[in-house]
Amino acid sequence: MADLETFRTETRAWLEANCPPSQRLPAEDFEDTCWGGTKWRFTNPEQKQWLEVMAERGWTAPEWPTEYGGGGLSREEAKILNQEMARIGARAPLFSMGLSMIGPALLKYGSEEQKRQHIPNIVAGKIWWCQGYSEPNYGSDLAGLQTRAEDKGDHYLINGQKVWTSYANLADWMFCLVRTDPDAAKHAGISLVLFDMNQPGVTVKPIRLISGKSPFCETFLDNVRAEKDQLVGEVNKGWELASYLLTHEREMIGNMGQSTAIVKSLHEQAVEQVGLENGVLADSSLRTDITRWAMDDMAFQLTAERIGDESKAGQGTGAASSMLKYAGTENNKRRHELLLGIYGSQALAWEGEAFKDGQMASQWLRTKGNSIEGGTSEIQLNIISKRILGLGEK
Amino acid sequence: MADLETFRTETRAWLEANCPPSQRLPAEDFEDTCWGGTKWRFTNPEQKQWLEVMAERGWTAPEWPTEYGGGGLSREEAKILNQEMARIGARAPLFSMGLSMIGPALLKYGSEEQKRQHIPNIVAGKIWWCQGYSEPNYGSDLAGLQTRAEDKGDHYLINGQKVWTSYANLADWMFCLVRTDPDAAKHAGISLVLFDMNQPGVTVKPIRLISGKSPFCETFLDNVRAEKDQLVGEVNKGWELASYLLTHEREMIGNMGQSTAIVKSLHEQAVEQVGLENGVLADSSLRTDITRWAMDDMAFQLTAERIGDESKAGQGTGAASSMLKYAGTENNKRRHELLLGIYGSQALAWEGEAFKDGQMASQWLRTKGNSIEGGTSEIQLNIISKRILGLGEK
Amino acid sequence: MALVLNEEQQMLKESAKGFLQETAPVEALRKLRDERDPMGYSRELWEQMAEMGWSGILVDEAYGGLAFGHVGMGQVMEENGRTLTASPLFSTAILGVSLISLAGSDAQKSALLPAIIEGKLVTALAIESGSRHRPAYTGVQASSSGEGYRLSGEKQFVIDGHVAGKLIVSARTSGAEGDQDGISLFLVDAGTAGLEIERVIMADSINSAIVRFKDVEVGADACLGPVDQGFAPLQQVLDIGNVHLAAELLGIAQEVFERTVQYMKERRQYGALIGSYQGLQHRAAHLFSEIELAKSVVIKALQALDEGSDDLRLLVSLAKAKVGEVATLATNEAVQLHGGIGMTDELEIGFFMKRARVAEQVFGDQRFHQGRFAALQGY
Amino acid sequence: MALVLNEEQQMLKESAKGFLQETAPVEALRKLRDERDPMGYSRELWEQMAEMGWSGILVDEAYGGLAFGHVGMGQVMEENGRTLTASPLFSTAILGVSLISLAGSDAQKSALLPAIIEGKLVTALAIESGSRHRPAYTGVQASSSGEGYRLSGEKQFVIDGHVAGKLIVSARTSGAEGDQDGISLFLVDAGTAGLEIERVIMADSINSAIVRFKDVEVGADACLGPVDQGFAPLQQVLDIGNVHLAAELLGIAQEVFERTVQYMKERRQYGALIGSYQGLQHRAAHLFSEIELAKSVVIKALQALDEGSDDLRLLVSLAKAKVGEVATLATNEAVQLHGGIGMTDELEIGFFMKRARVAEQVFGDQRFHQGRFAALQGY
Repeated sequence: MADLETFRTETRAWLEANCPPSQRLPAEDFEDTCWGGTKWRFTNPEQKQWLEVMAERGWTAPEWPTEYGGGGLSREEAKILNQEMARIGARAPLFSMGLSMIGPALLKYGSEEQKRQHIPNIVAGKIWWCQGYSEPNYGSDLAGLQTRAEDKGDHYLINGQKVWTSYANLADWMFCLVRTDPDAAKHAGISLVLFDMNQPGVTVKPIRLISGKSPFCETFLDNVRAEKDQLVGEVNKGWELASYLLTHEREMIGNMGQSTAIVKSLHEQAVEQVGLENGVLADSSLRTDITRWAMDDMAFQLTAERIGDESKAGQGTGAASSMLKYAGTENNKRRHELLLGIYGSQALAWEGEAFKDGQMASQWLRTKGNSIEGGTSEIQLNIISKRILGLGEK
Repeated sequence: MADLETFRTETRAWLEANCPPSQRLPAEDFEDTCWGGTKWRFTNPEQKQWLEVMAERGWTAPEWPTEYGGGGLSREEAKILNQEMARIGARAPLFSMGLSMIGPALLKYGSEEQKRQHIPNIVAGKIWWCQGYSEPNYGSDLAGLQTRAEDKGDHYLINGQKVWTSYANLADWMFCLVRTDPDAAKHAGISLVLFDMNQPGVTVKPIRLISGKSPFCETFLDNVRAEKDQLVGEVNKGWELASYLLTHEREMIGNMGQSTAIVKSLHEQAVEQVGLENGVLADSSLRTDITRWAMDDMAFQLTAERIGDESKAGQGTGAASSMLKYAGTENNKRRHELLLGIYGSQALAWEGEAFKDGQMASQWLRTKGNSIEGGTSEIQLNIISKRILGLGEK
Repeated sequence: MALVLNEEQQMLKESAKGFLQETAPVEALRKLRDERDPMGYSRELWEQMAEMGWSGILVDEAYGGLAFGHVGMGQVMEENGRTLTASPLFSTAILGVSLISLAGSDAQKSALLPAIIEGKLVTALAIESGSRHRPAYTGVQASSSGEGYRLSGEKQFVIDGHVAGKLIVSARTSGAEGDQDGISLFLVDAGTAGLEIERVIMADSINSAIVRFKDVEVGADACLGPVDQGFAPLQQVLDIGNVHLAAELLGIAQEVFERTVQYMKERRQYGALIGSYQGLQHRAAHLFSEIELAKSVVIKALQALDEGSDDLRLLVSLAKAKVGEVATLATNEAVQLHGGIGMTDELEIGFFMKRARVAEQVFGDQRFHQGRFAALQGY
Repeated sequence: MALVLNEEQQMLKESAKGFLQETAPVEALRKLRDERDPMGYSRELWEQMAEMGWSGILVDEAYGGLAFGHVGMGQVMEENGRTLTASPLFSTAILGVSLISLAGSDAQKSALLPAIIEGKLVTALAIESGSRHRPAYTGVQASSSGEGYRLSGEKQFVIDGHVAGKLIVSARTSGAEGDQDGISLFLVDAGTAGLEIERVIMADSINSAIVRFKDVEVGADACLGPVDQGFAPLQQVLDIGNVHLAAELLGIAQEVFERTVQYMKERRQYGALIGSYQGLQHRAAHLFSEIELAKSVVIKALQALDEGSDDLRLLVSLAKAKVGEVATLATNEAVQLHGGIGMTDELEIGFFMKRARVAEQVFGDQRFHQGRFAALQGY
């Protein structure tokens, strides 16, 4: 414990000395946090500096092993680093699917060479990764994917189409689910390969959503080359990796509702916009719905906490991520519907400075996708039914 | 139109002269309305008298043909009779499954002999009919029924078990679905037969419900005899009759919610029990739920009216009975849950005069069965999906 | 009265359906949006509608109208909900016509109604002082000035405000904000000095504007109805507007529902049509049931407008609240059941979702009308 | 504090589960009901519970208790929800112990707590004046009489009222009904002259009574805590009671859910197990998710009782309201998914449904606590 206190003191001093002022302000949009990669444009020199000093210590990936450039911190130390960054409002120096998705997968399933090649670049924010999972006809039914990878000796030749590839237009590399055995059973012929997006045959087309511009793209793969040594894990055993990655993604999306704790609570906003009458919110129907939402939200936050605590205590029930993803995204949709109820017509303005260029409407619409992406709510309910409740047998 | 006015004047005068005083008081329980049959005990001489004078005119079944003892009234005349009875608070002279279920079925599908034998007795309230549909393992999946009827030349020999046969303990005859061809496809081997309950081999055991005593019974059929001439319609074509009867039943149960119009509205009761605060109901959460229920209830009543009007105008969409049964019973369950919220603990008392011997709790529990009997809510949703929306094909 | 359409109403509905689906489907709204059309609707289309008589459906025969009634107009609005056609139908042929007819002098009616019928005059109701519907708060003060009035203040979310020839403005002539007494209605020409009109692009891409009054001078003849007594006719017109919004929302709900059921018969996942999965079937069937309820409350409220029922206000709030709820459910389910493709702007489902929420907010959302329903019942 | 049980709490939970399921399953409650047992619980069973120490879980060590805390007691209550065991655990070991501990003098504690621990004394809280929970309305007046007090009035829905040796009664000593000040707590022996106790059979077959006070004379030493200041400790005990009711409701919800899922794996319709139909699967999965939420709010509120959190009241109302809602859903779904058999008294599901609603009503139902939650948050 004394060691942890020393670590805290030193970390606090180091952050104080090294975190530039602009990086202590709240991130307001996408550009405010660095995503790295070769196409990234730093918004100011301090953003670059902050990435570099943190990456040097491996603190962009605090718990990853030092041999691949990670911070090598224990869980407790990483928690302290987090707390100390939060204390001064320090932004994360780097956000990426490298850190959140393919990095952890490579550390678990990758070859030694793959780790040496890719992990240090992820830690340093040098390569922007995107994921190639869904296809136009295979969304929920991901394992039905049809993108073919033909074995050409030293490489695979890939043909097909991916959809919902976020930031494919900015990414340097893709981790991509492909079908390597078209004759095998659906789940048995899939592999995970990595390839460079900067090659002929890769065409990217951004997708416009109902909420406006989006990071999502359609990605067309036309005789694209992936080297043999960029196959992760065993050939045709990619479904296990996919499941691992999907669980990760579910947890991320389910937690999105949690970040709302930083903004004003719904009822504070309602009191401001609607006002009180005889000491209670003037709209009793709205009051009821906000109360019920607030209770469900609190119950959800406590459940995320409980499941985390149980897992630390070795009491985890497994498949909890489906329940959290389902409940979290449904709550988040309800929250944004309630915001429309609170703010009235102004929440539906789409352009104009007075309306922050339709931010509220756009966010409301964007939440509708939360219960679709990363496995729909229906898929989560299927998983709960089958894996936890054991239903399904005819 | 002039004829109708004459009919109204004459009917009014006749009712005034013939409806005994006690039969103009609201019916408070089961015994207050005559169910007829050989086992019926009239609560007073006036109940008997009222049945007899009405039956004589065929007004227990106003629109049925006079040749079988019915009233032979037109739809408009029947409506007027109804209105005039309501005007003086006259009770229905007779309630029975003969009138509501098997009578209409016999008029549509029965042989001339069957009509002559059974319809006059139904009109006169001489025979109490019960239905034999569900079996312990075949509730929703009614067509899977296993009660066998063996062809013995001049009669069928019936063996099996029926469940949810209301008032089987008081009934004289049963209309019963039986399997006459065990080798045919499920829906193809079923027939509808009629038999006398007063014979050896019929054993009846009442079912106690969560709401207390009930009219439902289990009925065991052990070498029971049904004469050949008591087969309704063609042999093995009973499923069509069953469907006809089920639609009838659905409409009856779906309409049960409507009878609530006579009692105090939920919000009147809430104001009495909960009180107002600053001019609105003191419990704002309850206020919201009552409001939403009241709106849904009004929308439901209007829908029943609209569908009736459309059907008269020849614009009916068909299968509307499933929608009404589903929405009506779900609304009725919500209503009784709200009553618990309004009345608090007293609504859950089970015995004692002060609590009307648990009437409120018992009615609340009884409504839970509304969405099960006569085809569950799930079955109604299946019917809507398949027959109206055309979903189902794989 | 039977809750069914008569033959003429049925014919109007079918002709509206045919016309709108052929001439102005959702694709037309997308084009107006993507091209950033400065008018926000097609004048040519509006002229065609006027030629067909739609602009005069609610106008008395004495002023050249068809006096066809609200049930008929409601059918046009319902069909309009299926195509999301942008036009001044709501602002002018429903709100403008109704308010002028209810509150206007004979001179005003004679001057304005024929111009509306011909499709030459677009009107806009400027009544909201803020983002939440509170008609007794005007946001605009009108003080005597010479023989007329001087108007100052601001109005928000004025439908068709930037394309209207005449604004109809609620303003306070006496009393305090929140009082129903002391509100007057004024007709203000679009070009009047001191009037600033700023277009607002809403999520549904249907016209809206902010209107600012900086010492706007109007004559005594600008008053629509007696001074200080504008709230009563305004309230009646809000009721009328709400029922027609409910009719439009009903059209939206039905259209997205039908498209969703159709998609369920085409989209395959896990080797089967998604329409074969009972989990989705039951949601579709429940939505069917809800839409049946919505149909009934709309036709009842439309009939009540034509007949002047005692329960009118109750039936109006029932219709707006219930259909608002059903349209919310229908559009949410439509996106979710379409999955990823439902989130794309390429599919038209998003247009319906956006319009449904804007239409619900106009003149009070579902919770506003739940509250009004309860208040009218005394609890 | 981590939202998990420690090892001792886990052990208590398991031993409670084993004991209750073996000794007093739902069948035992059915027997008490059908035989119209005059006590409504088995004295022998209660003695066994006392021997295991359950009656002293919440009692300070100074008075011979285990001081094991609310998290531990909550586990026993949760398991009790699974078996619907009738006993004075709630009335006495939770409510009686807590109120005496909070408000009693040392002499009162020394006299009463050991008797409770030994299973010899049953107590009953007489606090409700009517059918809806309103603790500031006492329904009983207490006026000075000699050196003591004279009590008049009526109490309703007194849990274990007809089997208690001592009643703890809230009565008004000053102020008006509805005031929090001026409420005092009195200990009244069951046999006192003027006391009329009438048993009430509730839907759940768990003990309740009406208690009438006809000029009941008690001495000055009958006061539990300072005169006029009884509301504060009463409120604390209501919070404690509500959390334990939530724990019981959680047990009920889990038990009916597990039985329903099991039934879905056994019952066939249309040639397949009903558990294979996605429409039913999704409802079961949703209910699973709701029960997970319920678990979290219960353990958090139990810990808050032990730790004395600042948010205690908020967490109490969250737990009672949310678990009340979940138990309502779980029991309703259980009956519906069991179909006809679920409606029969022969199946035990009905017992759970009845108990769930009664437990929810005690000390405020879900809407009461939604309102309290909102009020505590200031809206």
